[in-house]
Amino acid sequence: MMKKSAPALVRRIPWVLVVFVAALTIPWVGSRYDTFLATQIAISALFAMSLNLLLGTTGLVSFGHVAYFGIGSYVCGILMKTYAVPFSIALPAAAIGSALGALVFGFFCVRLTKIYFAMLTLAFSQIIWAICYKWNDVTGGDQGIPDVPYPNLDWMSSIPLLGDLRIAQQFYVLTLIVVMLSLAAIQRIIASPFGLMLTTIRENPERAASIGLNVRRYELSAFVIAGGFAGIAGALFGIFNRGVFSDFVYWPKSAEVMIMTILGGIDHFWGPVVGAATLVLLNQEITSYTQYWPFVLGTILLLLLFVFPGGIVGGLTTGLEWLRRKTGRRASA
Amino acid sequence: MFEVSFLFGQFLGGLTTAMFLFLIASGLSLVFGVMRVLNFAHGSFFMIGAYLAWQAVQWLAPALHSFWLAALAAALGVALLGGLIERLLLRHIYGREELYQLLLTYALVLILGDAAKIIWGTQQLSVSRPPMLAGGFQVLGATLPTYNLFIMLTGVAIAVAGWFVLTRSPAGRMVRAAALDREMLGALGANVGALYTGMFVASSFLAGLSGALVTPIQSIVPGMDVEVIVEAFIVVVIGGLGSFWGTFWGSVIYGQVLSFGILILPGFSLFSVFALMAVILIVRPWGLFGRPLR
Amino acid sequence: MLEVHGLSKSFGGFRAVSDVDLAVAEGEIAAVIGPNGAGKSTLFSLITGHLQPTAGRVLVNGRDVTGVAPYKICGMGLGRSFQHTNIFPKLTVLENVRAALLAHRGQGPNFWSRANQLCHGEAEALLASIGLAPQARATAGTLSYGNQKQLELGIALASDPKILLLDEPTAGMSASETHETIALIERIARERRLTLLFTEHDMAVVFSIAHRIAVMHQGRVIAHGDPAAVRADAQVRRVYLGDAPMGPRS
Amino acid sequence: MKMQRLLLGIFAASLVPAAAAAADTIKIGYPMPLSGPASVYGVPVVKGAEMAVSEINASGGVLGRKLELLTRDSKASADEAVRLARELIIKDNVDFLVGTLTSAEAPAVSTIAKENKIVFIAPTSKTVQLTSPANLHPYIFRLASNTDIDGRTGAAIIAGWKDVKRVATIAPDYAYGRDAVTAFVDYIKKARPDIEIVDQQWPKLGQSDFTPFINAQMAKKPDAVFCDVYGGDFVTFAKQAGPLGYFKAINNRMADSGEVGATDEALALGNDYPYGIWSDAYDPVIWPENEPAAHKAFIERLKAYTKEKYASGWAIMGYASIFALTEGIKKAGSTNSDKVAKALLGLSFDTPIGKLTFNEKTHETDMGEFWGQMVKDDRYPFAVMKNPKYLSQGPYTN
Repeated sequence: MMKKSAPALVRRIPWVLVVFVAALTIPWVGSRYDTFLATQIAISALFAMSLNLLLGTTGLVSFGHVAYFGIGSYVCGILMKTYAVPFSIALPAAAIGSALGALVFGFFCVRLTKIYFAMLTLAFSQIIWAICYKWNDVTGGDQGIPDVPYPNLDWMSSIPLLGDLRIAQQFYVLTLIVVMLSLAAIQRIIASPFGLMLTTIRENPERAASIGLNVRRYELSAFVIAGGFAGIAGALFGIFNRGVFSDFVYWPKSAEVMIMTILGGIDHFWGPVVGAATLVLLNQEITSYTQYWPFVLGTILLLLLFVFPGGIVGGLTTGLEWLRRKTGRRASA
Repeated sequence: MFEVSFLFGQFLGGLTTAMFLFLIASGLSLVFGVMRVLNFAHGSFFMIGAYLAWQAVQWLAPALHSFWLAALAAALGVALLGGLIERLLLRHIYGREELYQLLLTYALVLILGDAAKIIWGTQQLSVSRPPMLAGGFQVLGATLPTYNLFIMLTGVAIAVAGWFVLTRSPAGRMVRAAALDREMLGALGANVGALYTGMFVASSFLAGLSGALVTPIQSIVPGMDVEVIVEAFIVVVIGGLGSFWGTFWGSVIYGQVLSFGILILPGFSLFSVFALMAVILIVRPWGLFGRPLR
Repeated sequence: MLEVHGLSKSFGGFRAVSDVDLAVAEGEIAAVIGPNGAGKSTLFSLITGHLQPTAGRVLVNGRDVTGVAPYKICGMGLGRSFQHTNIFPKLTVLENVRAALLAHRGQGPNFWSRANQLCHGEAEALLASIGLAPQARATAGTLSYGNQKQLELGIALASDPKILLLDEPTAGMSASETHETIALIERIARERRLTLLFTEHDMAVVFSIAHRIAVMHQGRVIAHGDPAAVRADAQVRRVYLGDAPMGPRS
Repeated sequence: MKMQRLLLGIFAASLVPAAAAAADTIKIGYPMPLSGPASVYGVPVVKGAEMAVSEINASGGVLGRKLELLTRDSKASADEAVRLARELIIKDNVDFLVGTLTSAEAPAVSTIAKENKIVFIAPTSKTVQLTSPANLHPYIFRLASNTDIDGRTGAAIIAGWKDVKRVATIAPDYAYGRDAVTAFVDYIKKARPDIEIVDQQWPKLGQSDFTPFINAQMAKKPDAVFCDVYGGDFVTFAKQAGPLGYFKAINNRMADSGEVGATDEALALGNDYPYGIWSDAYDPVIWPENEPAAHKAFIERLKAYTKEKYASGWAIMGYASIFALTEGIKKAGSTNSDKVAKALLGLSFDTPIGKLTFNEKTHETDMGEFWGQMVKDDRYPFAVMKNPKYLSQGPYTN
């Protein structure tokens, strides 16, 4: 009885809330740069998490996920910069815009499977890139949309503690709220019957059809939801990055977020978050020593593929289990 | 509105573009068709081929006809590199999900790109045209540089040779069987491992060769790997995933759309090929010559 | 209940299933037998919509379901188990069954409730009825082969089928496992008043429980009737059973 | 108690050297493309800047403090450049930002400079957007001439060819190329109303095969061409256009405002260079006649510094960018960005190619362009600029 309750207790803890509170202290206990990094990590984590809804939960390898990140950042950036629309409208608009984009492209993509699916998503993301790069009047073409304004955060100034922060730090708090709400929603979706259906599709699409699931429709729904959350991440990133640029949508970015996700581990809810944090910190650490970051990243990737295919969280879980078994055996001996 | 000789010139120009692309994309298509691996590093092999050719020309400079030797050396060098990569890395990942294959080849892009930068620096380099192919001649009033004709013929030769090997030789039958069903091939007792290594080496050879062959008419710069893989990818997608002839016709269509697209919408050269890809993907997601595999 | 008329399927030039007629009445236990490659699995896939027939019709309860997608056929009360075990290996046994139950109840699009709080009693009950209650929390992929087959049956039952198609339910099982599984199937069919159509290569099993037997050979049904009639059929004896004496071996 | 004091001591000691180092040097953040196609230019610019820093430090630094250059690879991506700029400001506490190459990077980083009130000097970015009235702010400065000057000086060259009536343009399809061509067309229409623009081609940046563009342009039978294709693209373009008889058809009447008159492209092309065309350059590098002594000395030092046989035409921009900044610091007597920004207005400073002055209104220098015909010179295995002629901005500004 006792043995059972400990993990159950651990499972009871609302981890999203715990992480949120811990991350919230950063502007007060850390430097400006720590807040900067934390903002970047939070946004990347949401982006990676949205990808993992496809990769880890549904088993769909999307190599064009950056398209929906990009749509979100452009929609939000254009609304806020060009039309001075408030953030509270621009953010949902970005999510809806990305979800719609995902609906249109996903409709064609889910007709294919496996590597074909990956290639098709990649192809569509490149089309989005070409549009962003070319449509000067709307997207600013290759020069993008610099100087996207921060949202109006005057309401924070009346809140004790928050009011004293710089705008970038206040934006971090806002980002953290949006990201954590999104993570909580994703967690809820994964734990829902819908999430369970997605898992069955990952495990065995043929069998999933035999229990009465319209596999394509479920895949498309997952694609749309993931696209929407990627759009939210994109919208936040455009503001954080003080501008929206066509590089956001170029295909190596899709590889980057994929690396984040599997670096953390696709089999665990927190994997993408761990992966995002690791990659962001590693990148900033290594780029200040050498310009050969791609070389380092490539090597990390090889190690990951051949030595730790489960990612960091997967590796830790395996390690812990091994330890537990070892100590358990000793205890019983 | 347009003279015939002009339209013919435009057609030839498109054909040149097409055959350049086919040289590169053929290897990508082969590996994809047989091994179901989307090899992002194919562009890196192309780049390494170009750099190796330049290096060989520098070393061989005084020798006559050094270019041909250099091109061959570059292609063989890249084939060797490809073989090593297949044996040491790729081989261990066939059984895994496609996610891991994609990321493995992407890791190679990162590593090879920086390796080339470390070895050859960031200066732009180029190689002179071999003297015997320096000139040009008139066809129906349009100028066709000899070297472009040579590239076109090489492209067609590779297409025909590829077709011949794929359809007429025992190895080709194995390759086609492998494309249809990997397990069945294993059951037939064929040596799948050797077949895949051979395929990858052949594909790398083609990448290295095309990299070497474009040096007389293109600059060698860092980043050409990423640039070229996108174009090759578009061609493969248009032509049909995994179809060798599809890649050939995909290249031809790409070249002609680019060539005539700029006459109709001069400011949209970049967009025309992407629009083409979009239309084809919407109508036939598996490409023009691909089969609708689920 | 289930009718098949003139069903054919060609792969390239090869006719895997050729002009098959079959009828299974409500509550009946029917078997399709035949040597390997006779077209039994293909026939099943045609009935469940996993394959499109070249010609012919499939009727379930008088409704034409020819070429209808598998997930829709499932909704019409037709469940299936597969020859190769077909479960969700990384999920727990309970989740396997729960997923099927939720899918059947139309809860699939529900993205806000907690799945592990739904259908709990039903899932446990179902597991108990197929004898997997002790393994409920185990990861499905780690079960023994026999248990996986049981689980597969459980998944099929979760959609509350009226007709159940079982493709070699005892394939690869030891004698005792086979015995238990058959007893289980018989009991469940009785309790739930299921119409059962199954393929099987173990003749002892077939002749012990089937009410009707169809014999397939090279894509065709060469004999069709009750066990005694089939056993007596001269053509069946010649092409399939050989001239060996037949009967329950037990 | 003892333990506590000890720990405190260690803590304090660990802080001191970092703080001292920060106070010691003047930190300059330098994001530049060091990978990808743009690194062809990014690397020599950075080398020029590094050489300037080492020279200034060797002569005692500025205001008694040494300079410290923090170079980072911006990958020619606006997104990465912005991230680096902010990292340099809030993590490395740089005093100034210098750098960025492309027309997307510079305006993006300018936003960051404005937000953080830090002087930012863009050495080579040419887009007019950077200093347009809507985007101008006290901290942004630009060394190079902008796309207007590129287009207009090119137009002046072509306008000088009296028998030319039919002119075509070819330029890369993005802001830089588009803006330069617009400036060119506007200017030449005024200068030579008799000239007709017969064709405009827009290959993409990084085009691997120009043949269709070249054929299409030749069909319109232009007498002269304004070209803005540069870098590796120009090498590719020239190698493909030559055998198609393109340069012969226009009688080498081409003016390329993409800085292809320097050694960088000439060296890569060797004898494939289309001898006879006109081009501009920041620095012609090889200056057969009447070379200023300061330039000659600069090139010698540069070759020694980079250990290369021939210098790059882009190093001057990196070199001058550091001197522009340090002269501003000297004039301000401070490293405070507000003071330096004020000091830079109207500031004149010396460079190996002559004196440059920051315009108080536009925040740009008066740097012009060297123009000249590219010819074969037996002393070199590549094309060189014959009699580089400095076209100052004067007549070509708004």
